[in-house]
Amino acid sequence: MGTPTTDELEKLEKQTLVDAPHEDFERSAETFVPGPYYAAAEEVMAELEAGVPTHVAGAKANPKGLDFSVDRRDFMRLFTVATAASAAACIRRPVEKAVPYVNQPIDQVPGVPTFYSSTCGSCAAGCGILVKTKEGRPVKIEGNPEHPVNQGALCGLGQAEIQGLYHPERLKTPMQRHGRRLDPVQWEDVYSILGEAVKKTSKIGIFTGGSTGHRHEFFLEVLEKVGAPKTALYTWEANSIWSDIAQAHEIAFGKAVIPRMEIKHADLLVGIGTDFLEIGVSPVAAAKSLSAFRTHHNGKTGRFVQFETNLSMTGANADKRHVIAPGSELQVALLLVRSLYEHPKVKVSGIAHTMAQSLLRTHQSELDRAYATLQIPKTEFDALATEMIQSESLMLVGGSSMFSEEATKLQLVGILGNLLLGAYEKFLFIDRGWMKSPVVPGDLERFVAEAPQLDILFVIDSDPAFTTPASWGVTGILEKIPTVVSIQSFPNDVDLVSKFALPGHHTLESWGDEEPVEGFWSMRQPVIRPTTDSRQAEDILLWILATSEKNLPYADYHAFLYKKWEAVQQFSGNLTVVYDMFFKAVLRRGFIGKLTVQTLFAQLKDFSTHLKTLRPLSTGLQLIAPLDHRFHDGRGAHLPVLQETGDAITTVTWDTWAAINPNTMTKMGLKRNQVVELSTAAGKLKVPVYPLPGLHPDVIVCPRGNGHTDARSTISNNAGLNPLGLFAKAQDPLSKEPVTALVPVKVAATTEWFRLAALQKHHDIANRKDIIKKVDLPSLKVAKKKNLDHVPDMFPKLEEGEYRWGMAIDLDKCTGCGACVAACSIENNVPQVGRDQVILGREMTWIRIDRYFYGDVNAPEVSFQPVNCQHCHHAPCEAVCPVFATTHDPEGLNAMTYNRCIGTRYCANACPYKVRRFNWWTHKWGEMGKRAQDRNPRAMNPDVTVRTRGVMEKCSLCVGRLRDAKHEAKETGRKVPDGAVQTACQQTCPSNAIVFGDLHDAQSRVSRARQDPRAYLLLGGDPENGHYGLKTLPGVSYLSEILRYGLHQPEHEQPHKE
Amino acid sequence: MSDLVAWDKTISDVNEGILVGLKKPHPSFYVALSISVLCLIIGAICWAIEITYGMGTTGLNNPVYWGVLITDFVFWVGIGHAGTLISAILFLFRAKWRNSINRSAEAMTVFAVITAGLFPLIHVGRVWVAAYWMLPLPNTNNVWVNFRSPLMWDVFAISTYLTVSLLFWYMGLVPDLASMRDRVTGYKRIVFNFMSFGWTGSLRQWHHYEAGYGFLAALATPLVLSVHSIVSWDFAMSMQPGWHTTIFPPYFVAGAILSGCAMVYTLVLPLRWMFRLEGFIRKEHLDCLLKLTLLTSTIVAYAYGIEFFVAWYSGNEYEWAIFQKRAVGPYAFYFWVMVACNCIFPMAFWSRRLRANTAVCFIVCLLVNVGMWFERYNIIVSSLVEDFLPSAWGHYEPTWIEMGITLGSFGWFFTWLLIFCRFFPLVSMSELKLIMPKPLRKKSEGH
Amino acid sequence: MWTPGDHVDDSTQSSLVSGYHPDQPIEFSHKLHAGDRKMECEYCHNGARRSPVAGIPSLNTCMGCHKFVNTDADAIKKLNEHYKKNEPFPWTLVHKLPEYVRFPHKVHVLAKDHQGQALLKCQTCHGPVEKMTTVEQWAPLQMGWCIDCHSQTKEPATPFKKATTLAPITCNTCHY
Amino acid sequence: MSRYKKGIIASFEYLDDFCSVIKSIKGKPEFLGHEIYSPTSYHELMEIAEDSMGPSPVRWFTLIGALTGVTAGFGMCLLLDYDWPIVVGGKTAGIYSLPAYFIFGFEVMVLLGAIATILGMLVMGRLPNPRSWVLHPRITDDRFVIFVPDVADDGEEAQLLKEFGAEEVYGV
Repeated sequence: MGTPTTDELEKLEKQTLVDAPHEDFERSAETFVPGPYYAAAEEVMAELEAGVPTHVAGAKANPKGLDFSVDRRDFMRLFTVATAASAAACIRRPVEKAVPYVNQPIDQVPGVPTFYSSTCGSCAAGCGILVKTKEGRPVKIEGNPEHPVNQGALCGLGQAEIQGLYHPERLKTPMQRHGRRLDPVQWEDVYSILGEAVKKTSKIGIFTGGSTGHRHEFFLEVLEKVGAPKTALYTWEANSIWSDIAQAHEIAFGKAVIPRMEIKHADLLVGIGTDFLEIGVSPVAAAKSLSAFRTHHNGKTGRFVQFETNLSMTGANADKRHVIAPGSELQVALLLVRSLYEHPKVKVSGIAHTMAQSLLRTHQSELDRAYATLQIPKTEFDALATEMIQSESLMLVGGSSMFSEEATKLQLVGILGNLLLGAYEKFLFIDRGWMKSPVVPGDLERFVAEAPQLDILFVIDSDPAFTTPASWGVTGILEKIPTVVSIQSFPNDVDLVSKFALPGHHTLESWGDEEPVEGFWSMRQPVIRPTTDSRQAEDILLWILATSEKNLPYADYHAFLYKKWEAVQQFSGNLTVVYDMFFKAVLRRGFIGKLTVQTLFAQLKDFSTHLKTLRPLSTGLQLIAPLDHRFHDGRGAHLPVLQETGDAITTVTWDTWAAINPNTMTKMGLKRNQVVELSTAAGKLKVPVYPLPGLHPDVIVCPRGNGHTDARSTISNNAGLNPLGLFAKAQDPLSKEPVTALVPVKVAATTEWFRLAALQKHHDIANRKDIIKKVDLPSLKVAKKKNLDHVPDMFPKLEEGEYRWGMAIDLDKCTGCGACVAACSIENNVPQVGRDQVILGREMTWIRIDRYFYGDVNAPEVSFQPVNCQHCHHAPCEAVCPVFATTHDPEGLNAMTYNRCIGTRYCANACPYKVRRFNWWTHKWGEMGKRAQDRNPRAMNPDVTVRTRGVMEKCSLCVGRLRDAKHEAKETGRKVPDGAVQTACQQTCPSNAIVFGDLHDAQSRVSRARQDPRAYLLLGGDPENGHYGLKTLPGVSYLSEILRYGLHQPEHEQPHKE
Repeated sequence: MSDLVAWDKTISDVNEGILVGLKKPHPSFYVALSISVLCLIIGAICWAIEITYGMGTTGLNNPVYWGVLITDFVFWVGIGHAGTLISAILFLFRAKWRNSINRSAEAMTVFAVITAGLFPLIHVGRVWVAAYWMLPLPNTNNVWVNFRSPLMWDVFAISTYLTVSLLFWYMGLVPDLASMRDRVTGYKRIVFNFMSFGWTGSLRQWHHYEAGYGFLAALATPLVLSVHSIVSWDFAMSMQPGWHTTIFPPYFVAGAILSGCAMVYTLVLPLRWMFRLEGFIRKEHLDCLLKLTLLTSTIVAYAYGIEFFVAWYSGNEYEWAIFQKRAVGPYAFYFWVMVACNCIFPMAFWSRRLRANTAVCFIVCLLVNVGMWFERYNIIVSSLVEDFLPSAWGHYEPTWIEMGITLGSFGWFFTWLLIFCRFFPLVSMSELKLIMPKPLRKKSEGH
Repeated sequence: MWTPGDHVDDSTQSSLVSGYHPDQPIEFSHKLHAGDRKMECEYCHNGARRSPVAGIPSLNTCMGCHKFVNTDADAIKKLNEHYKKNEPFPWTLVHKLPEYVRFPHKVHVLAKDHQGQALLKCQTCHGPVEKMTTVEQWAPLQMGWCIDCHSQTKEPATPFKKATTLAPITCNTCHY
Repeated sequence: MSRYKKGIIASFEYLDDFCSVIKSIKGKPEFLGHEIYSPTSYHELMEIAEDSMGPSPVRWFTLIGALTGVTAGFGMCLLLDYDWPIVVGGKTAGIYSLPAYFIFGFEVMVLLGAIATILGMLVMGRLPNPRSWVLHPRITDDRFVIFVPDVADDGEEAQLLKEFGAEEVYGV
């Protein structure tokens, strides 16, 4: 668009942003934006809340937190102990032991943490991690700053994986099934039984999850050794975006590759049904790239336009969002390709040209009709096409809300679109450093066909029983196979039907490697001796082969890797050094890479034959079951910190909901939290309703991931529901992936209520102006630097220390993913309290993400705002504490002294931001107690004090890390450099939205962010016009969102012109 | 005043009339005592459960960190203030009708403040450290208490108020103890003589007694106004919309006196019947008390109105949102019960006929107390539930533990009150004689 | 300002708090090692200058010498037996701070006064260890006692600069 | 009023007789050291006490108590702020947060003032003397009593008292 000329600026300022009937914006939002039934989110939310019996909602919903199961014995025991203790006047000091090492390892200094680099195993993206261990015990997983895939960040699932290591419900010993019961058995017996079985037959198969490292190569060698065909290895991931893209590129270019996308170089990103931020190919890499793409400096910033039917987290972060009919993504892509193709300045030639021409001619009539059904005029497509041609742009298509029969077709049209835009080798790289596909497309269908003939099946680190729709009958097939051996790091549904359930190593206990990008290898090494009696999955196979006298020439999987990595040394060209030294260097750094080059782009083939037929747009209600961005396909459901982080859009924790457009809900006469019965051809499901603005009226969204009823973990056991039962057996003809979206559904209201455990009970901004601030591009150009600390104050200037710690959160970059909430809870030993306590409003997370809907119900603007303790200079909470439990540190921190707090809770009432959390209960760690509050794995950080009940706690800006950094600085005699200390949330934020540093140092990033024209203080009024709000002078400042399309910003929000 | 009252008793039958009530109390005394002890036990058990399991057993949550327990605390402190009002402020105003009910009012004050004193310990998260960390004792940590915190002001204010009203009440009791000493023999005589410091009723003692009583009343008067202002600062010192207003001190003091007078009336009526004191606590005295209740009810009504006006007039959208939601939001029930009980029902006292009908007055005064409890509940909960950030809005419902403790607090209060009435004269004999017709030989001379 | 609490904290062996003198599995004598042999404290407690935890020496530090020195003494035999069985030696803990306070040895050991001299010696807090046979707690290790030391003036006030104290006494210096 | 004094006791039923008696015997030397007893503090008697004993010194007790209270209240806050000045809520310690300390000044003033007043009443009334002598059982009921030391019960003083309507006069 280039720099706007002055008349463009004036035109923009005069043009009323919204065709409002009259100028009076003062009144609440619903009056000035016309809508069919409900204009604004505030009105519809209040409407749907009215009449909902808040306390009676749902039999299950009554918060059981109140029946703290007072059993007489328990109460009397505790009470007598308390009286006896107080009676014993002077208690002799208990004698404690100090037990040193026998041979102290040289690099281990008790009290000083050691870091190991490894690779995260939670999903197939292969992010590099640094594991902080203290006294040989992993304490925290953090992204490896040098690792190119995730550049130091980590998603919520990666952070929460440490809870999986210490999870008390991991299998303690190998189990063998006798009838309905699993009984413990010795490892030797397992090896001998399975050894005999392997000796007798060669019909053996291995079903495993996605992995890009040498793991699959090892399995192939094992199969070959036992005489099984190469096709007996079935690799499958529930996130079928991998296989869709790989299959599409196989059809288009002849090789199943996944393009590595670099959005940050582009200017315009157009997404059609894409959810790359939540679950796509590599969510953390995508978030880092998107964050760089949207950074605003000297007037230039990237724009993101999204066409989608469901309100996904990615769509919520789009600058302009079009709501399209469910299943119409393919039509929209073709319409966009048509506008691009017909655009005069398009540069396209060869096969792409002929393909586009033939495609558009065959679907001429359907596309003409599509404009009307989509209610998006052709001019809109043409304007977008011109914008895409003029600026550097690319298209991203497909996502977990579009895993239907046409998923791979949509990818093919996406490839065509990007060819027209010339995005390949500029933003989508397939010739140099493309991403390997962790799975072979179509393996599930092959497994369902071939599995019944198998005698032995090894299911390793995968849970097809839960993640595939029931109609595919995977559980039935597993039951029919004589011996199924399930080797998982955490028990799952396969253990219910398998003959053997063997405890596999957790990612932090196992060897391995990943090759996320071709030529780039990332190593995984164990950081702790196995905590339970588990074995490396590959070692189990080796032992079985050994006992069946068909052993492989490797002592264990480490030896196998050691041998395979010799090829990696040759390939990466570091030949000067001895191999063992090279291996140790890679172990220390974590990765090694030399991107390979291929000429795939040139071998483009004509794939228009696959796009001959288009599925007609079916009207009526359709159900989609997207993947949950917290527990992926259900693999994270046993981690309490993920269950309690709350979904990005609906903030619902622990439960599954059916999101429906509020207008459709009113038409059906439903109310929030009312239970409806969804019935499709395949089955029925009773699920509570959640009114979600921004959905298309004809779509019902019911996320997957929760609903484990296998009673393997009390955490995930009947938390939420599994919607996969509603999908009949259908598959994408090209990639053979199961269909989990766009199935016609009927909704029947029931009289039951089920109260969803939502963290946030009110969803709009209630007409308040100094919470979420937005600024559009023209006014940003003229905006000046801010001085937020210039607030009139009656008291003399506070005597300040050497530093003044402050934080800046950029709301334009925050995508609301919740990784910071998971990281903060792990770092600071924050307990999880369970569903009923969340309903009561007693969640304990120190940072919460507020999500506000704003504007029209059908296309709302969604704003995310992470709120932690603001560390105010004039803190209302400090003045009211009677015992000095919370005082102000001269370095700008609000210090919370847990042992001094007596629990009057006045500070929490006085805090205008409500960021303080109270310990209502004492939580038992490391066991699965009767009460929901006592179910916390013992993944605790020894550097942070654990709080007992009756004590207030809040974000301390990671004061432990600050203290260590200052000791370091004092030792070396210099000040703490900017960026040397990172808070846990800043460290893991995938989109660099949080900045922490010393506000006294004018050059530090946080000082610059605090003076940024977009900077403002939460509840800080409107300083330019002399209103200073609450004058609490917070240490945390926010950077307002940028409205790149000047969309829908009422008058009172716009910065004043005079 | 004494000529308005139709006295049918002389000062000679005062001692006889009052002390005979103590010999064999009406059987209903034992029924009342057993009920209140039962409630006390229920409350004690609930508190024990809460201590054993933690504050999670109450319905409190984030953002509503205070609820029923703090409502009880302010309710009981409020009730305490009427006692000092009647005994101190009306003493300075030389209001004659106070002499008949001042002893019961002071007793109510002392026991109400004792009950209120319990609640900071009940609602606090860690009571086993709170008890001694709230006092500025020298300690090995060298850390003192935060004198700028309203809760610290509370500790000092309420302990001073308890001490002063205790002393005030006991000094008033000394002459009566002496008269009881003169009517009993044996060990009781020694006990009463010790308790009345050997009071002989000599003019010297009366001279210094009256002077001291005057100064005590003078000191207690500002104390009454300050203590409930400090209790109101517990809320006004925070930035919470709906709390952060300067009207809170007078508003709370008026509310306190209203609930106090209503409570005095609801207590004196049954106790008068139970101990057969109709001869001494006359209808006219109670009539003046009802007039005082009417006055304070109008003040409180004004306070409600002005609070709404200030919120709207201030143009601060947070304040105005809170008050709108109070009137029409999910907690409107508590608000309208409060307004009805505190402002509308007491208007019945305008008519003399209704004031004479004790049944109506008893019900209205009971409702005023209910209304005052709801007022504190409404102030605390309805502004905590929805304040600045819409995302932090919540919902609060008390649990049976909190209700059990509230019941226990009434049990605790009435147990103490009934034990006091059983052993000590409910009416101050020496002061009653002051307002009864003087024993003169020539009738005409008396005014 | 004097408070009765100060009296309790004086470091002259007040009996109320310090004086905890537990017995050890073997009579390791600091008097012999640190006193007579003048061994450097940080030879055994090597964590003092680089970690918050000073650390009890591991068994191989003892066996470094006692593999040859005085091997016939029964205490050393017991030590050797533990070492052979590769079993750690359970000493009894003497100095113990509650969990909610964090005392970093490193900062105290490396603390310098404004002339650059080392400010503290191990004896400042642990008392004359070189004279003790088995170690006993010499100082009360109470908060008041720490605060007195922390709030002593490091550099006296000059007309332009306020006086600086030896160390900060803000709450989150030790409680976080 | 020790128990071993000798003298006569006269009890009156009516207040006006009693006041006239006291006024009449006010200056007479033979009635010197007489003691008056009354069931309650009628203000006529109080006026008599006022001009005979002057204003009660209890007020000095109250003043001293109140003043020590104020200094104690403010002193406590400011001294402890001086010992460890902790900054809280942007309020610097010491004299800058004086408004908060007015409350302690006031509260401790009232506390010590009230305690001093009670002490004053007891001390001036020479009260806690457990061996006090109950002259007449009905003093605390409804009789006014006057005790004249070192006088015979049949002398003209007793006669004078009878004339003023004494109900009974007897020697002790």
